[in-house]
Parts: sequence; structure tokens; C-alpha cells
Amino acid sequence: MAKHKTPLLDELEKGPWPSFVSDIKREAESRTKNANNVEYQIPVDVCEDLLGVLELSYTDGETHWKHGGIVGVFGYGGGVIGRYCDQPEQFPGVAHFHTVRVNQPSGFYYSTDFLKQLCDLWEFRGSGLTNMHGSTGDIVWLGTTTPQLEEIFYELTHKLDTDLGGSGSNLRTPASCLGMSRCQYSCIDAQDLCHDLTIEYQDFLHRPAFPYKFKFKVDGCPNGCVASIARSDLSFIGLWKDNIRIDQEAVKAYIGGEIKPNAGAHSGRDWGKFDINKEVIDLCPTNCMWMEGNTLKINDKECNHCMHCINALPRALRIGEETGCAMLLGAKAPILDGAQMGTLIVPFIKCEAPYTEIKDLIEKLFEFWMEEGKNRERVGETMKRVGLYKILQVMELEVDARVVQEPRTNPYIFWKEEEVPGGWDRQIEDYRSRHKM
Amino acid sequence: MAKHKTPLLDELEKGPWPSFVSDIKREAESRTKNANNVEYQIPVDVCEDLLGVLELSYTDGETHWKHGGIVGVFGYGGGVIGRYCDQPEQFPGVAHFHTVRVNQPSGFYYSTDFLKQLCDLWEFRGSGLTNMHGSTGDIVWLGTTTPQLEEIFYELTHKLDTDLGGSGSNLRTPASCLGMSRCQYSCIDAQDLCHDLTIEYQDFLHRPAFPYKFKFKVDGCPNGCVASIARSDLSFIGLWKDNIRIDQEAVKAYIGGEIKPNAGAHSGRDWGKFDINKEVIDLCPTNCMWMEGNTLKINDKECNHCMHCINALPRALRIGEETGCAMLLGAKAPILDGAQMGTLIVPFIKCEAPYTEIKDLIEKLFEFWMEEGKNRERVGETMKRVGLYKILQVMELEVDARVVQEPRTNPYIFWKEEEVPGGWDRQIEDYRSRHKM
Amino acid sequence: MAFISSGYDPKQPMKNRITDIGPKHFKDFLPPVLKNNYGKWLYHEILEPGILMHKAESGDEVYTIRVGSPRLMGVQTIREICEIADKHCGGHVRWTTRHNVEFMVDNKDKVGPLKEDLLSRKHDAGSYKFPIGGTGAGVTNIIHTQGWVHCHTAASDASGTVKAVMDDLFEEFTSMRLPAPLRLSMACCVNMCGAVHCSDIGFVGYHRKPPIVDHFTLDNICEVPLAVAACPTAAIRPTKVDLPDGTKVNSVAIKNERCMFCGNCYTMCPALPLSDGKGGDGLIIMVGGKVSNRRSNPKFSKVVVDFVPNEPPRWPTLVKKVHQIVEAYSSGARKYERLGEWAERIGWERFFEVCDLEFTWHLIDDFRDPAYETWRQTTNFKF
Amino acid sequence: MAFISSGYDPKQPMKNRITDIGPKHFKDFLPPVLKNNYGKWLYHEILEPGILMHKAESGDEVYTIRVGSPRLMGVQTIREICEIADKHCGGHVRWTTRHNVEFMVDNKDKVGPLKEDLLSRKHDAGSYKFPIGGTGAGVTNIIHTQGWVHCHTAASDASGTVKAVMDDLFEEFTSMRLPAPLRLSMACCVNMCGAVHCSDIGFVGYHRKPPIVDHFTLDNICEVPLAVAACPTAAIRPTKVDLPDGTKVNSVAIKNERCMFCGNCYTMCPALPLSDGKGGDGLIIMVGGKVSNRRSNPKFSKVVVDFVPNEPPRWPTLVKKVHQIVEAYSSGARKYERLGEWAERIGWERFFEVCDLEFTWHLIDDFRDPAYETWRQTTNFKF
Repeated sequence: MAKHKTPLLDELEKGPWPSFVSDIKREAESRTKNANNVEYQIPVDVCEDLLGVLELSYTDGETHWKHGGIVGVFGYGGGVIGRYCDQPEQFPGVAHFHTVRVNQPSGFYYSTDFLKQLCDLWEFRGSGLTNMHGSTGDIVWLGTTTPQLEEIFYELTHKLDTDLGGSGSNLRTPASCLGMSRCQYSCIDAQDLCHDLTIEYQDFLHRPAFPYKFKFKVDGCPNGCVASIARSDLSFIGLWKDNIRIDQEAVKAYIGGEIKPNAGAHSGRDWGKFDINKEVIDLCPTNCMWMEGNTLKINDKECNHCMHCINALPRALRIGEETGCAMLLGAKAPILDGAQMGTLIVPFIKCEAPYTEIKDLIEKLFEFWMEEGKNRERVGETMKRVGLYKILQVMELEVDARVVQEPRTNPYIFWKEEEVPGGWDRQIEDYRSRHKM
Repeated sequence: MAKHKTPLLDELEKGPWPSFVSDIKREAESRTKNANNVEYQIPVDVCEDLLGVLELSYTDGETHWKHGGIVGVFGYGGGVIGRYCDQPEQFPGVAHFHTVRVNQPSGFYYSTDFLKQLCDLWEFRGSGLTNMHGSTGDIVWLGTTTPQLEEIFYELTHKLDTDLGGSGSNLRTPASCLGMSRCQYSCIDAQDLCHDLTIEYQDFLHRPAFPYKFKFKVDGCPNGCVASIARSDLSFIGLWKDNIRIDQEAVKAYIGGEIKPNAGAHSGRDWGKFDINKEVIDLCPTNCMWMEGNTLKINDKECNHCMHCINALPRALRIGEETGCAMLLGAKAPILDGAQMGTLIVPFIKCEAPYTEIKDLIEKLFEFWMEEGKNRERVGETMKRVGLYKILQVMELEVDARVVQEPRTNPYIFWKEEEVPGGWDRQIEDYRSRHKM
Repeated sequence: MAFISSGYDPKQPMKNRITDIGPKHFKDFLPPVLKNNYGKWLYHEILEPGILMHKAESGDEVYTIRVGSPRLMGVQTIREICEIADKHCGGHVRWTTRHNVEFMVDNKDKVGPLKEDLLSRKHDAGSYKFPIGGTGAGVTNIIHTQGWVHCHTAASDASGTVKAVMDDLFEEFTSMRLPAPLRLSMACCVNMCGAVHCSDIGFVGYHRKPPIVDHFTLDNICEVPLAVAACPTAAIRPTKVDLPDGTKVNSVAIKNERCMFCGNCYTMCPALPLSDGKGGDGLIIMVGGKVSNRRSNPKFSKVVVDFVPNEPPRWPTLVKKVHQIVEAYSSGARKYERLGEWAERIGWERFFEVCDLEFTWHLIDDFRDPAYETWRQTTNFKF
Repeated sequence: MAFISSGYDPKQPMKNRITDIGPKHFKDFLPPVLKNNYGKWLYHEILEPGILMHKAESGDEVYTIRVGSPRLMGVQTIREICEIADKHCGGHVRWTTRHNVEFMVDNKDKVGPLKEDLLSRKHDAGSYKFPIGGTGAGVTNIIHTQGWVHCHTAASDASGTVKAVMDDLFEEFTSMRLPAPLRLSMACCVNMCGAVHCSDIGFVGYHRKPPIVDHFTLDNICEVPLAVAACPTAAIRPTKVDLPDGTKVNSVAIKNERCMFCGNCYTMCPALPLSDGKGGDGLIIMVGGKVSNRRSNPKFSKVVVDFVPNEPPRWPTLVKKVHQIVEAYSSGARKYERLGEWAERIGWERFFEVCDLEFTWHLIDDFRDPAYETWRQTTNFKF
């Protein structure tokens, strides 16, 4: 029988969508039963007490978790978030309930062998409850006690060849879409870049050296499945520079209705017969496509690679072959001064291992930001404060019209003295010789 | 022979466009000749010296005019801008060279009788040089001396039934398009509203009571020929609320090529045969038009009255009959904190003499701004500072979704205590009874 | 429970220590068909809701079945996932960025049995463990945060609100009948972990009461200057307070009418709690964001419902408002049109009308200078 | 010259004083055909460049000939306008908001003689007095300011630059072969009297050197706090200065690198002049603004040329750059497309290419928070 009555939570076991309440109860029961005789290193009733404290929140409408305090593993400044319950007497099983962030493999692929090892470790030394995955990408383990942290870390690194993720004013665990492993749109090896940067910047990931958090995310194409443009301080988005490859036979097959448009994504409703003008050509934001008889033509020079036509006709159109990525800086959620999307700072850069050119840019940026960023200032806020041009300068990037959506609307250009003939050092006597007061 | 050599200015007598240099020279010669024996009340060589000082500026690339100082007519705080030359010895004729702003009639219509009287007065007591008209709309008289100001004002009011315009932190002279006098698009009597407000607010026009300047402008329709949305603190733009009137016979005539589209405005180039789809229906920003056979249909509910179709087919389409105006607040040029367009505060209001409802709103706005506006703060800047809602509140306007282009993207709503159940007065002891520290 | 050492010696923390190794290499985990065709994919098709086929240049095909998850799952469930993957998928499985689980097989014949197996598995109380869907022009899993399960700043629960909404939208998860993909997200406070600020529909827990000052605690555990600096609207100032017992402490005073309830002060100083279960806390609904560059630029979400009360356990008002928005979008938008593109096309004034939502003054931006950009500077609106 | 009194008595300024009467009523000035058909107009046609016909419900027609003007005109020229209006137009005439003059006749037969008369009139040096044009899809008169003719803050001349540009664009004034109306404007300093900030093409005089401080004068005629407060970037601070003669004065110091050359300090305090004829002053070119709501919302102009030197008397570089922009627009835009709509459609990156203009760092907005909105937050750009 359950330790706590949870009449409110029980309501959330109803309905078709997988119930997290049922899932926690399942874990709770498993621990109580302990069929495999696990020597649980944290309270056996941790899941029971979690349900209990959650039911209390459902009753009084307030959270019962407290600020973290500093907990972690030796030599690391992140990867563990301290968490305590504010009703420890009622719910001793969750009195200490720290989060552990485990660095996920790029693209979230797993072998079951590895997953089972993770499960065994976490069942043994923690609550057994996880998030697959946290918002930033980590495997998130919910709830363990302080003495278990070093033990978990030791087993993770020694037995599972896996490290903790980032938290605090660190580089956060980089994430990518599944890239070339299973997507024809990926212009770059997103997983590889993600993995490479993760390894390269381990030190920043584990030891706070920044003014605030910093996230890398890698999207293989402008579809942006990992939302790097909205969620990462430095976003990489794969692009091609040359022409979209066209299979004219497949174009005809779409027109003839032999292939469903948009990979069949709209098959749940009758949207009428496919019309290439209505669904593709007229929806092209740059109007760079047209039909000549049965042949689809693209003026690639005017294409802005928005992906619509390729998404709509995936069997007929493919990304180009001269590929690389754009880099965008400074995305963040609204806290504190409003949301920012990533701002384009590099329209195109080659993106091939060992990514030397990209890393050079990253290091110039880090150096500047560590020097100039204010405490708890995201790099996008620093960029807003110092101006986009300053960022281009410190990264030694070319000024390219592509970095702006439009030029400035005000005439307040901060000219530098060396740009103005004659300099700024002028004498009032000289001026007054021409202009009497 | 000219008093000063003006080799640089002489270059500007070449070319087809009316030369201001030729015009000033003409005035200079006329004064020298003085065929009508005018007893010039300011130096006869004022125009000669103006050419002289201007040539000096063309030589050294700097202006030779000085700050105004306070000059004006008794009891008025505006209408005259003091102006002095910084080389009075070289150019004594323009040593004092004040500007007089004369309130233009709405729509800039004149009888030649009245114009000639203006000419006589200004030739007699000033330089004879004018701007027809200044940017704000006034008749601008360039160049007279301090002793002439009261004389000019006296003759203007006594003989010409005309007053000075505004300057400084005053209401500036209101201006309108030509409205119903010669335009079928005018949804409101723009000239009448302009004239009425000018008369109603004479006191504000002549006596500085505001934090900074304030401009009314009236556009008869969204085409915005007087640019009120960009240039006036309070902009009135005529609108209709009901249906566009359609003459289907004229539609057919356009389609048949019997009438040139857009009133013939594109006749200088061969743009090909008129295509109602290409030129009108596909360009409608709300896509609310279509053809049914030979009949043009409009879903007026979805129309945003942008005027494109009416402009393109003026003989077939007419504005609706339920007319009024929108009011937009706060337009200004970039100085100092960036440009602002007028922000919609009233989507629609009836606009008929005596304009009581409109004046009520204006007075609430004035009262608030005079109280809360900072020194040299345009009302648009005040609005930015206090927020749009505050303005709606003080003007007792309804909150209407139309006042925003889009809702806020941040969650930082400033709730008021009375809106939140239970209020804000909470005790820490009560909180701690539920949450231990 | 006896403490069992991993081998770590607290007296010699550096002994045999392994650090900075990062994650396992992802290529170790790819199913053979993906490894063999890495970077050589030609196209894909969605065969039915939740089931994709990718074709490689080699002619190889991989079939993926995508299933929803509650994100919060115990190791029992993960082991069950492993069991399924072992049985059908050669021991490989993957998650998506939106907390879905993907089972992949290299032959079409394996799809049917896998599908049947997945749908047969339900929790005792009745919910699916592995509902199939989340592809194409439909609703996929909701990105969300911890809520009352695990977060100290949560103004609402995450898992519970998500469960309630997904139950309501279940048919949109298992079908593809919307005009375009509809991405939902949830954040339990305005810090907005997750991408609520760029989602088609997002709901966010938030506070509406200024912090209570726990003077005694504040003096003990917080630094006054940090608390003052934490406030973006300068609503917090230092002060000295006489406690009832006569002690004088260094604390802060709050100018309540300047508070925008962001909770940044509470993040910096735990003696300034904001949460209020008696009518203060609840949620806002934001819509119209997107991160894809397809056709139009990425967009931020806009706040369209200024407050929904916390109504545990099933948040009926929240569910209803979200439902209204989805319905209106579904019937009003054109094929390929994302929610934000639709709202912009018809105009936000019309959006409120067709969704039957009230436009209140709270939805007019008044935060910082860029607020001006959201006001309307044109007469191009609809009556 | 003897002083001649108007009747005003300086010793009794209130005697017979008339104030606050405003302008004459506009209806006094309307030609009869306009008065008779006030508010009853049906449609109009542009018969040829500069010549319009308006049709009233009554069947009445009014024919308007629009002519350019230099805005700055002496009473001799105005009297000549009156002479023409008396001869052809029953003694009525009007100006437009863009400084054009309009002669109206109520019968088509009167158009030919009026047109012939207008075009026959030229200044002795050769320029037209009354060039016909400025209608429809063409260039109309340039809105401009005083410049060196009359303004103390002018960084360039207005009338001269306008004359030079209009000579170059004269054929666009007298024809209607552009994609849409092209509105030009000129302002002689960044105060931007006129609507440069919302014009298809605008050019603006501006400074590039921080103010020189005239310490002695400043102490005498300015208030230091006002000068300090005038600076939007806090580049001015109070200081005390020892003059060469040993006197100590209250003055200000300028932090040059913070100066944005707006000249607001000079407006508040004449002891802080900015102008510089030796390479400092010149013009910027802004494009793409509009005030009409037609098809798209009103737009602000964008700075596309960061500096053009002052080159009196005919500013060849300015004229050339404007010409390039007009040419590229004319050949690239679609029918009905305003310059800003065209630039947005092709993308600003492409605009610089087709206009053969250089994009420099000066064109990246770095002024205040809203600068962010002008940076690019998408991968939707063209190579």
C-alpha cells in the first residue's frame, strides 16, 4: 500500500497520455518490492515521499523545494544541483534530493547495454527517477543524497566512460540534432561537431570561468530541430551555398500525385490535389522558383535556403553540395531583459573536423566575454551592451551586410577619430576666427 | 552689378531645375532697381548679403548663422525665430535675419489677392524671401529685423486677418492634406478639422505651455499625403468602417483596358496589359478580394483599408460611407532617442464638427502631458516612458487589440494589487508555517 | 542500508580519478543501418502518424516508430524500453529533443510486430506507456520543466499541466491533420527553461505577488547588495528593520508597485519567496513562436492569455484555452502555415476574435524600450 | 529708409491689438469649381506627367497642372505665380505639401495655353521657373530644410544639394516611368525637420567631430547643468577650467569617444560648436522609408551610405550615389513596389550589391536596445 494518500495525483493517472504519476508509482512499488535485492544507497521510500510532497503541492498550490546550496564533486563546479525539501520531517525520503546531470551522447542514441548500466547505477545510488532528457540535453537524474555524489561520479567515469554535464556559470552540455545519422537535410555533421566541442571544452564545462552560463547547440539545417537559434548562446546551423539538386523525374511524380508532398506529413486531412504552384512555388519567400513546362527551375542565387521547397518535395529536391554552417550568437529566454534569438555573426564557414577555424573564433569570443562580460550577463546581453560590431571586431570577422536584417534607421554613427580627416583636436580660436560669437 | 562675387553659387544657376540662386538674385535685383519705390524697412541689400554669406559657406563648408536668442511679439511665445549672422561686418544686410512663421490656410489654397498682400507686406518689411512652405506647414518669411516684428504682426492681423504660426514648446501650426476639396479618397473633412483645431487651440499655439513642441496633422486617408503618421505628435487619419463601394462596370472597363490603372500614374513605361489578379487581387495584403466571373468580390470584414485596390482602380472602387478617423500618437524624427511613428491609440472615432469627442480626448492628453512630461520630452517619448496603457488610461480609452501590432513577447506584466486575489499583504510567519527554511 | 563504496576514497580524492572525459562517442550507439549509411540519406516518408521511413543512397531503409513519454520516467520504464529495443531493434534506441522515444528497425516487416507490442503496453491505471505519434502536421510531445516535482522556483506544476493538456490533445498527437507541426512547451516559471519563448503554444507558470521579506533569514543568509542588484526594475532597496524581539537586522524593502514578479531576487536570495497558492500563482499562455526558418524567420511567442489559475490536478481552464486555440488554428490556417504565421496573416486583432480570447491591457507590452515596436504604427488593421 | 509705422504703438502694445485669430478660412480661397464640388469628388486621372483631372459627381472637372519650385522663393516669383493664376485660373492657386505649385482650371481647353505659358518661363541663367511634373510613379519635389541659407545647426546646404540632385533626376520629375512614387527629402542636420526618417530616399547633413568647448563663452552664456543634461550619451561632464589669462571658469569636458555628433548640446549651448568644414561635416544617405499605409506598413528609412563629403557647389558624389540607387530601383522593382518594399523583398544584402554601395560597420545599428531588432536573427539570407 502507498505510504501517502495521493487523491489529487491519482486523477493524473487517467487519460491516454503516459502518466508520470503511474511511472513514479511503478518505481515506488519496484523499490518496495525490491525483487532484485538491490542495496539501495538512498531511502527506499524516496519515490513514495516524492509523491507525498507533490500531493502537498497539489493541495496548497506551492512548491516545497528549497534552494540548492553548493554540492558537487571534487574539482568540478557544476553537474550537480543541490535540492532539499522544505518539509523534511514529513518526507524524509526526499529531504536531500539532488539532481545529477549526466552528459548525453550526441543525438540521444543509446545501446540498451549502456542504458541498463545507467539504470542499475541510478537505481542503486539514487531515486531511479530520470528525465530523458533535460531541456539542455543532459540525462537528468532526479534525487540523491550528498554522500552518493562522488560514488556516482566514480562509477560513471570508471565503469561507464561517461562524464557529468554542465550547470552554473559553465559551458553547458552541448547538444545537436541527429544530423547525418538519419537525416538527408543535414548540411554538416552536427553530432560530430557537438561531440568535438564537448570534448575540446571539457574544462569550461566543468569549471565555472564565465560570467554566466553558455550553451552551444548544433542544427544540421535551417529547420532547426534542436532550436539552437532560440536556445543557445552560440548556435551552429548547417547551410549550403551552391545549388539545390533537382530530380526532375521526382518533380513530375509529385505533380502526378504519385508521391505525397511534404513526406506525407499532411496525410491526416484531405487538402486537395497537390498543386506545385500553390504549395511550393507561390510559397517560396524569395520567389526564386518557376516551372518551364514540366521542368522545375530555381534561381539559386536568390534562394535564401529556407528549406520549404526541400521539405515539401524531399524526393525531388536535395540540399547543395558546398556545405558549411552559419554561426549565430546570443539566444536566450526572456530572463531578465527580454528574449533574444541568436544574431547572425558568421553567415558561412566550413565545418569539417578538426574545426580549427571555428574553434579559433570561439576562443576569441570566450576571451573577450570572460574579460568584458558582467556577472550573470549572458553573452547576448553583452553583445547588446557593446554592440554587434564590437563582437565582430573581437572575433576578427569581416563586416558583411548579411549580419543585419536591415541597416540602422538612426544617423548616430560612432565615428572613430582616425576615420575623420583632420582628427578631433580643434582649437576654439581657429573656429572663432571664422565665426564670431 | 552684384555686391558679392558668387562663383560657386553661380554654378547652381545651371541645369533645368528651378534655381534658388536665380530666385534670390532676382529678388536682389528687384530691390536694387526698386521699380515701385518701396520704402524698404530693412536693408535694401539684404538679398545681396545673403548670397554673400552663403557663398562664404560654400567656400569654407560651415554655416554662418548663430543661435536665435529670444525675439518675438508681445504676449506670444512663438512664431518668430531669431537669427543672426556671425559675420555681421562683412554682411551687414543680414546681421539680423529673423524668421517669421505665418499660419497658412488649411490645404495651402490662396487667392492671388491675398498672396499679393502677403508679398507687399514682406517686401516692405522683410527680405522678400520666403519658403512656400516650411516643413511644418507655415508660410515662412526669411529675414527681417527686430523692430519690424511688431509692425509685421500688426499689419498681418489688422489687414490680412492672419496670425503667426507656432514655434518652440508650443502647439505647432496644424496642417492637413487637401482633403475633400479635391480628393475622392478623403474619409473626413481634413481641412476643416485642421482649421477647427487651429482656432480652438490658439492659446497653446502662441504661448508655450508644453514640455516641448506638439504637432497635429490630418490625413484624409491612409495614403497619408501629409505624412501625419511620421511627423505629428497627434495624427488623424481618415478611415471607413463599412464596405468599399464597387462599380462593376468600371471593373470590367479596367480589365478590358479601357481605363488605365492607378489613375494613369504608370503611363511612362510599358508595364504590359493590365491584369487584375497580378496588379490588384494578388497584391492585396489581406487577400480579401477575388473574381467571380467578371464580378469583383471583396470580403470587407477582412479588409485592412490599405487603399491599394482603391488607388489602383479609382473609377471602380470608392471608400465606404461610414467614415471617421483613427488617431495615432507620438510620431517624431530621430532626435534624440530614435524616430517614432505614430502609435494607434484610437482605431476609429467619428469626425464631424464641432469635434467634441476628439477635443475631449485631446484635452485629457494635454492635461496629462503638461503634468507628467519632462522638459524637452516629446509626447511620444513620454508614452514610451509611461507605457501605452497609461496613455489609454489617462485618455479614458477602451483597451482594443487593434492598438498593438502584436501582443507582448515577455511575461513581465505589472499586475496591480487590486487585480490579484488576496492582495499583496502577506506574512512571513504564515509562509514559514508551510515552508521551513 | 549499508554504504557500499564505488572504489572512491574520500581521503585521496585524486587517486585513480578520471575527469573531463565527456560523453561516450555517439557512433558507439548507432544501429548498424544508420552507421552504414551515415551521411548518405536520400529522403524520408512518414508512412503513418508516428512511423517514418528513411531511404539511403545504398537502397537501405530504416523504419522508425516514435512514441511519446512523460519525460519524467523511472528506470523500470527505461528497462522496459530496453526490453522492447532488444526484442525488436537489435538493442538500439534513441530519444528525440522533445522527449519522444524512437525505435528503429531495418526492415518493413518488423514494423507491424513492433507497433503492436508498443500499443499493447499500458500502465495499470490505463494510460499508454508508448503512444505512437508525434510526427508531421500534428502535435508532438510537450517540452517541459520540473515544476513542483523538483524545482524551487516553480509557480505551477509542469508534469501535471502537460499530462492534462496532452490527454486533451491526444488525437492530435496520434494524427496529422493540422495545417503544420504544432510545437507546445511548458515552463514552470518565467526563467523558461525550454523554448516556450519560441513555441507555437506555450504555457508558463508565474507569480503575481511581490516577494515576502523574511528579514531575519535575509540578514543571515543573503547579501543585501546582491538582492538589490538582482532586481531589474529597481524595486528593492536596502533597509534596516527592527524585529519584534528587538534585534535590528540588515534587510531590504520592496516597492511593490515596481515588482514585475520575475523572481530573480528569490533566485539570488531565498529569503524573498514569491510563491502564493492562494490566488497569486498561475499560468500565462503564449503562442505564435517558432524556431524553424522555413518560409518566415523564427518568431517569439506572444502572451495571449494573461492569467489562468492553478487548478490542480487537471487544470481545466488551461486545457480549455489551449484547446480553443488549437481548434481555431486548425480550422483557420492554410496548409503549411504555422500558428504564428496564421495569426500574423489574419492579424492579432482577429486572432483574439476567432480564438474567443479576451484582449486585456496586460497584453500590451510595457517592458523596456522595445515595447514600442509591438504597438501598432499603421492604420492597417481590421475592424 | 524712414521707419514707417503700421499703426502699432510700442507704448501701448495692447491698444487695438488683435491676437489669436488663426489663419484665414481655407474656404475663402477655394476656386469655385472646388467649392461647388467639395466632398463630391468621384475619381481622378493623371493625363500626363504633372497634369491631373478630377471628376466630380456633378460632372464637373478640374484640371490641375503641378509645377516644381525651389521652395525658397522671393516675392517676385510669387507675384509671377499670381500673374499666371490671374491669367489662367481665375485668381486661385495652391501649394502642395512637397513645395509644388498647382494651377487649376475648370475646362480642358484651358490646359494647353496654361501649360505652354508655364514652360515658356525660365530664369535668365536658364533654369525652368515652373517645370511640369511631380505626379504618379515618378520623382516629385524634394522636401528640405534651410541649410546654410538660414540655419545655425546645418552641417550641409539644403537648397544646393537639392538643386544638384533634382537637376540630375529632372527626367524622373517630368515622367512617370518608375515602379512607384519616389519621395526624396533632405535635412541639413540630424534634427531632420521634414520627413527624412520616412522617405524613399533622404540625405542628411551631419557632423563627425565632437564639439569644441569655448570655455570662456560657455561660462558666460550657458548653464552647465543644461549642457550636461543635453547629452544623450553622457559624454559631457562639468569641469572647471583655467583660461590662459588665469581666470577660472565653470565649463564642461567632453568624452570624445562617447560623442554621437547629434548636436543637441550645441542647441542648448552655443559655446559648443560642432561644425567643421575641413573634412568633418558631410551627409549620409537613407533609403526605404514611406508614410503611406498602402500594401505595407509605414517604414523608417535606413542609412545606406555612411558618409558623403560636402562638395559644394554641386555635390557630385551625393548626386552619383542617389543616381545609382534610383537606377537600381527603377530596373529592379516591380510595378507598385516602393523602394523600401523592393529592398526588403530582395534583401538588404542584395540591395547593396545591385546599388553598388559598400556596406560598412557604420551601418550596423548600435544605438540603444532596439538596435538588436535590426540585426539578423535567421539564416534566411542570400549568398
